[in-house]
Amino acid sequence: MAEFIDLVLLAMLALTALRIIFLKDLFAVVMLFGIYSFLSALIFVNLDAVDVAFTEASVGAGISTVLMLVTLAMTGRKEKQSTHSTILPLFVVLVTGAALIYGTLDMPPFGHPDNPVHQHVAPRYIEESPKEVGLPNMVTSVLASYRGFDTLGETVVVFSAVIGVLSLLGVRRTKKKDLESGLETHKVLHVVSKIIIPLVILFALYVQFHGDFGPGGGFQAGVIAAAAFILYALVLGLPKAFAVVGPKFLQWMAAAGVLLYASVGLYSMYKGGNFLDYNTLAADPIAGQHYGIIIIELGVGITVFAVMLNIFYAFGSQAERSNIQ
Amino acid sequence: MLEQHLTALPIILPLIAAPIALILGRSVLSWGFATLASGLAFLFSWQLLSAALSEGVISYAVGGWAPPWGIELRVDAANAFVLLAVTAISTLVLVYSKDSIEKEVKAANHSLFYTAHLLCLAGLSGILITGDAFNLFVFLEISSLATYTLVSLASDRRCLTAAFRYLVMGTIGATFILIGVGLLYMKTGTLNMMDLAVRIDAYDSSRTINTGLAFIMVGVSIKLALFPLHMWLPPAYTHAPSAVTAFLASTATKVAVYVMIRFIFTVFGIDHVFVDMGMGLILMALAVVAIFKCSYMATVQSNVKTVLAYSSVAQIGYMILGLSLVSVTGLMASMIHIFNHALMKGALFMAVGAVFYRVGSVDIKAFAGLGRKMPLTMAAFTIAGLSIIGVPLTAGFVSKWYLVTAALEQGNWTVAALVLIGSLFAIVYIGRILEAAYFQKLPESRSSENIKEISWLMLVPMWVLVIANIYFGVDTSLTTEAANSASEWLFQTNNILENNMVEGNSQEVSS
Amino acid sequence: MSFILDYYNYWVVVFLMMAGFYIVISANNLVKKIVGLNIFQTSVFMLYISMGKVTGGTAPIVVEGVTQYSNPLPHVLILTAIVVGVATTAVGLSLIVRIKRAYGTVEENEFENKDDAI
Amino acid sequence: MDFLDIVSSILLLAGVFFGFSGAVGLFRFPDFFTRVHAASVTDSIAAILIIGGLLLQTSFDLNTAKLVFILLFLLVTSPTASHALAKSARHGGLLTLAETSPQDKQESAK
Repeated sequence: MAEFIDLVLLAMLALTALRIIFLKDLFAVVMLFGIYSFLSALIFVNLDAVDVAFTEASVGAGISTVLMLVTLAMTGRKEKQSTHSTILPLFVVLVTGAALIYGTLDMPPFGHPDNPVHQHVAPRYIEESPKEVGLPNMVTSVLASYRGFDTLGETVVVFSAVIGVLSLLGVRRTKKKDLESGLETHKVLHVVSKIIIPLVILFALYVQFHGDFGPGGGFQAGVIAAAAFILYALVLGLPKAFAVVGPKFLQWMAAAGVLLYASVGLYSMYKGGNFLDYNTLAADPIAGQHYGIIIIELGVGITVFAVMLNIFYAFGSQAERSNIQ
Repeated sequence: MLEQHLTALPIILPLIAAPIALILGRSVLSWGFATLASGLAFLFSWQLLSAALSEGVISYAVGGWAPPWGIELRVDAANAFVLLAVTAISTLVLVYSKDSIEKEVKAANHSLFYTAHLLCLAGLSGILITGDAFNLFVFLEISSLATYTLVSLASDRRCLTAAFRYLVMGTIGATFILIGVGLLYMKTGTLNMMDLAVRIDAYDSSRTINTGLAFIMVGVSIKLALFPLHMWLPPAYTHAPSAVTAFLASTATKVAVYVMIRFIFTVFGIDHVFVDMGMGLILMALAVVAIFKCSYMATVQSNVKTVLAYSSVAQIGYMILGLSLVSVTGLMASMIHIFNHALMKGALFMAVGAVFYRVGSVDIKAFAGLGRKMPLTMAAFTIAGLSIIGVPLTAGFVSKWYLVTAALEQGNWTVAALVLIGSLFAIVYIGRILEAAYFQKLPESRSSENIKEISWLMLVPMWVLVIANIYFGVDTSLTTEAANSASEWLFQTNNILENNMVEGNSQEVSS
Repeated sequence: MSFILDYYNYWVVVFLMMAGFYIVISANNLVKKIVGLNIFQTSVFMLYISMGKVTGGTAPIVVEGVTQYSNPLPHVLILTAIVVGVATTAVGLSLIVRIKRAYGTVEENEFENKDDAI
Repeated sequence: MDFLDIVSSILLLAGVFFGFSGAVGLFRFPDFFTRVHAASVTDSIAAILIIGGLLLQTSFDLNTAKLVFILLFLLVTSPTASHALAKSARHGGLLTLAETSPQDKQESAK
C-alpha cells in the first residue's frame, strides 16, 4: 500500500514539474511550486521522515511560496517568450541525467535494511541515542547533539540570509496615512485572524518544546510563529505589525539567537569539554544533554522566527512602496 | 584552555563576532570589532600552522562525539597554510575597507557589510577546517550567501545582475556537491572524510561512487571558476565593491581549489581519480585552455577590474595545472601559488580600488597619468603586477618556478613551455595598464581635479601585501616548507589510505 | 521486475531533479529560475530521504515494541538543507526585486541588452 | 470488520466523493465565483466527513483530540479563505456571470 501511495505521489510530482516547465503564467507557476512542495512533504511522510515533512510543508509550501508571491506582485506575472535556444540546456540536462541514471545502476536497492546506509554510523544513533542523549526523537538527538555543529551552521545560514535581504531591500517604516491595506475592510478576516493567531502561537510553542519527543523543534516552531505574525501583518497592515515587533528589534533577536546557540558551545568549552559538548553542562551527562538541547533549540527558534518575519517585512514594505508609487 | 580549542577557534571566532558586529550597529564600531576579530583569527591560524607543522594532523571532535558519529574538525599542514592566507587577507582587507567602503557603499549598510564579511570569513574557515563532507556543504553555503550579499552591495546596478548570476551558478554548484555527497553516503554510510576515504577504497570501481566523484568535481569546479564554468566570475569581480573584490579574488576561489585538492587526494585517492577515472588529462586540458583563453580575454578588456578578473581565472588554471601533474612538486607548486596569488591579487585589487576611490572609474583610460599623481599606489600596482608576470625576486616567480620544475621532472616540455608562454600574456595585460599610468599624460579635462595619494589606512594594507610579495619572492623558506609538508602530507595520506584499504578489506572479510 | 521495484523511486527523483535543473538553466524569467532552483533542490532532498527509508520501518521516534526504524541521519541533513534552500531563495528573490527596480524588467535577455556586455 | 469500521469507511468514501466533486466543479464551472463556490462548499463537507471517518479509526486518545483540533481549525479557516478570495475578487472589479451575461447577449444581438 505504501508503495502504491508513493507511486501516485511521484506521478503527481512529475506532472507538476512538467507543467511548470511549459507554463508562462508565473502566478500559476508559483502556486504549482507550492503544490510540488506539499506533495514532496507527503512523500517525506510516506518515507518516515516526519520532521522533514513538517519543515518542507512550513518552509517550501509556506514561506517560500509567500515570498515568491510578494515578488510577483512587484515584478509582474507574465513570463515573456524566451529567445534563448533550448538545445544547449536540454543537452546539459540530458547528459547530467544520464550520468545520474548511470550512477543509480549500482545503488543499494531501495528500502533494503542491509544497505550500507543502515549498517554504518546510523545504528549507533538508533540504538544508543535514547540512552546517550536521552530523547525519544532520534532526529532531534542527531540534529542538536551529534551534529550540533551543522545546526549551528544552519542557524548562521539563516542569519546570513537576513543580512542579505536587509542590505538589498531594507525595511522602511511607512507612515500610516500612506497605507490603505486592501484588507482594511475585511471584517470577517479581522475577526477570524484574531481568533487564530493566538492559537497558532500556542501551537508554535508546543512544537518548540515538544520537539524532543515528537516531530518538531526550533526551526519549525520559528517558522510557525513567524507565520502567525505574517498573517497579522497581512490583515492589519505593516505599520500595526511594526508596533508589535519592530524590524530593528527583530535584527537584535536574530543576532541574539545565534549568540545564544554559540554561548552554549562557549560555556561547554569553559567547563572543560569541547565546543558544544553538552555532557559538561551539568553533573549528570544526560541532564546536560537535555539542557543543551533545550537552549540551542530555543536559539534556533528565536533566530528563525526573527529572520523569517524580518524577511517578510522587507518584502512587504517594498511591495507597499511600489503600490504607493 | 585556548591551546586545546585552537582548531575550532578560527571558525567560532568570526561566527560569534558576526552577530555582535550587527548589534554594534555603528559603522566605526563594527569596523573596529570586525578587524579585531579577524586579526585574532589570523593569530590563531598562525599558531595552528606552526602546531600542524610540528605535530602533524590535529583532530577536534565537536560536541565531544567521536568521528564518524560526530563532526570532526581536522587541521593539517595543507589547510592550515591556506587558512593563514585567508585570515591574513581578510584582516588586511578589513583595515583597507573602512575608507573604501565609505565611498562605495550606502552608510546604512556599513554594519551589514562588516557582518557579511565576518560571515564569509567564518564560512571559508569552516570549509577549510571541517573534516565532514556535509558540514563542508553547510559552510560553503554560509560563505556563498555572504558573498552574494557582499557583491550586491556596490552602487552600480550591474552588481545586482552579477550577484544574481553568481547566486544561480553558485547554488547549482552547491546542489551538485550535495548530490555527490549523497551518492557517496548512499554507498558508504558515512560522511566523515577520513572514514569515507577508507570505505570508498573498499569499492574498486562502483558506478555510484564514480558518479558522486563527477558531481563533486563539477560542483567544486563551478565554485573555483574552472574554465568553462567561470562565467559568473568576471562580472561578479568587476561590479563588486573594491574591498570585496580584493577579499574574494584572493580567498574564495583558493578555498575552492583546496576543496578540490582535498577531495582528490584525501577522499578519493590519486589512483582512483587519476588512474581509473583519467581526470588528470581532463583537468590539465581545461587548465591549459583556461590559461590561454582567459589570459587572452584579459588583454582585450578595457575595464581594469575585468582584466584582473580574467587574469584570476587564468591563474586558477595554473593551480589546477599543478595538481594535475600528480607529483609532490606539482602539488607544492599549486599550494604555493594559492598562497602567493592571494598576495598578488589582494594587492592589485586594493590598488585598483584606491584608483576608483580617487578617480571614480576603473577604466583603463582613467589610469592615464596616475603614475605621477598617485605614486605609492601605482608603485604597489607595478610590483604586484610584476609578481603576476613572474619576474624574479617576486612571489610569482617562485610559484612559476616550481610549476615549471614539476613539469620538467616528468619530462613534460610542452607544459613547461605553455606556462612560460602564458606569462607573456600577463606581460601584455599588465603592461597596458602600466603604460597608461606612466607614459600617458593626465587628460586635460582631469588636470583641474585634485587627484592625490590615498589615506594611509588604505596604503598600509596594500603595501603590507606588496612587501609580502617581495619577501616571499626572496625568502621562500616559509612558503616552501609549509607547501612541501602539505603536499607530502597529502601524498602520504593517500599511501596510508591504500594500506588502510587492505586492512579495511580484511576487516570486511573477517566480519 | 525486482530491479524496477528497487530503483523506480530513484529514477523518478532523477527525472524531477533534471526537470528543475532544466528550468533553472533555460528559463528567461528570473522568478522562474528561482522556482526551478527550488524544484531542483527539493528533488535532491527526496533522493536523500529515499535512501534513509527501511521497508517495514517507522519514523525514528522511539515507540514501545518497535525494532525497525528508518535512518535518522538523512532526515537531519535534509532539515539543514531545506533551511539553506529557503535562505538562498530569500536572497535571490530580493535581488530580483532590486533588479526590477533598477532595470524595469526581470527577463534575462532584456536587461542584458540594457548594459554593455560585462 | 466491526460496526465502527463500516461507518468510518462509509464516511471516508463520502468524503472522497465530495472532495472529488469539488475538484470536478473547479474545472467545469464557467467563472471565478461559481468555482470558488464549488471548491469551498465541498471542501468543508469533505473535511468533516474524512476527519469524522478518521476519528472513528482512533482509539479515543491524544490523536482523537488532535484530529478534533484540526477539524475545528479547518472549519474556521477554509470558509474564511473562500470569503477573502471572493471579496478580493469583487474588490478588484471582477463581475459575476449574472452581471456579465446580459451585456454579452446585447453584444451578440448587435
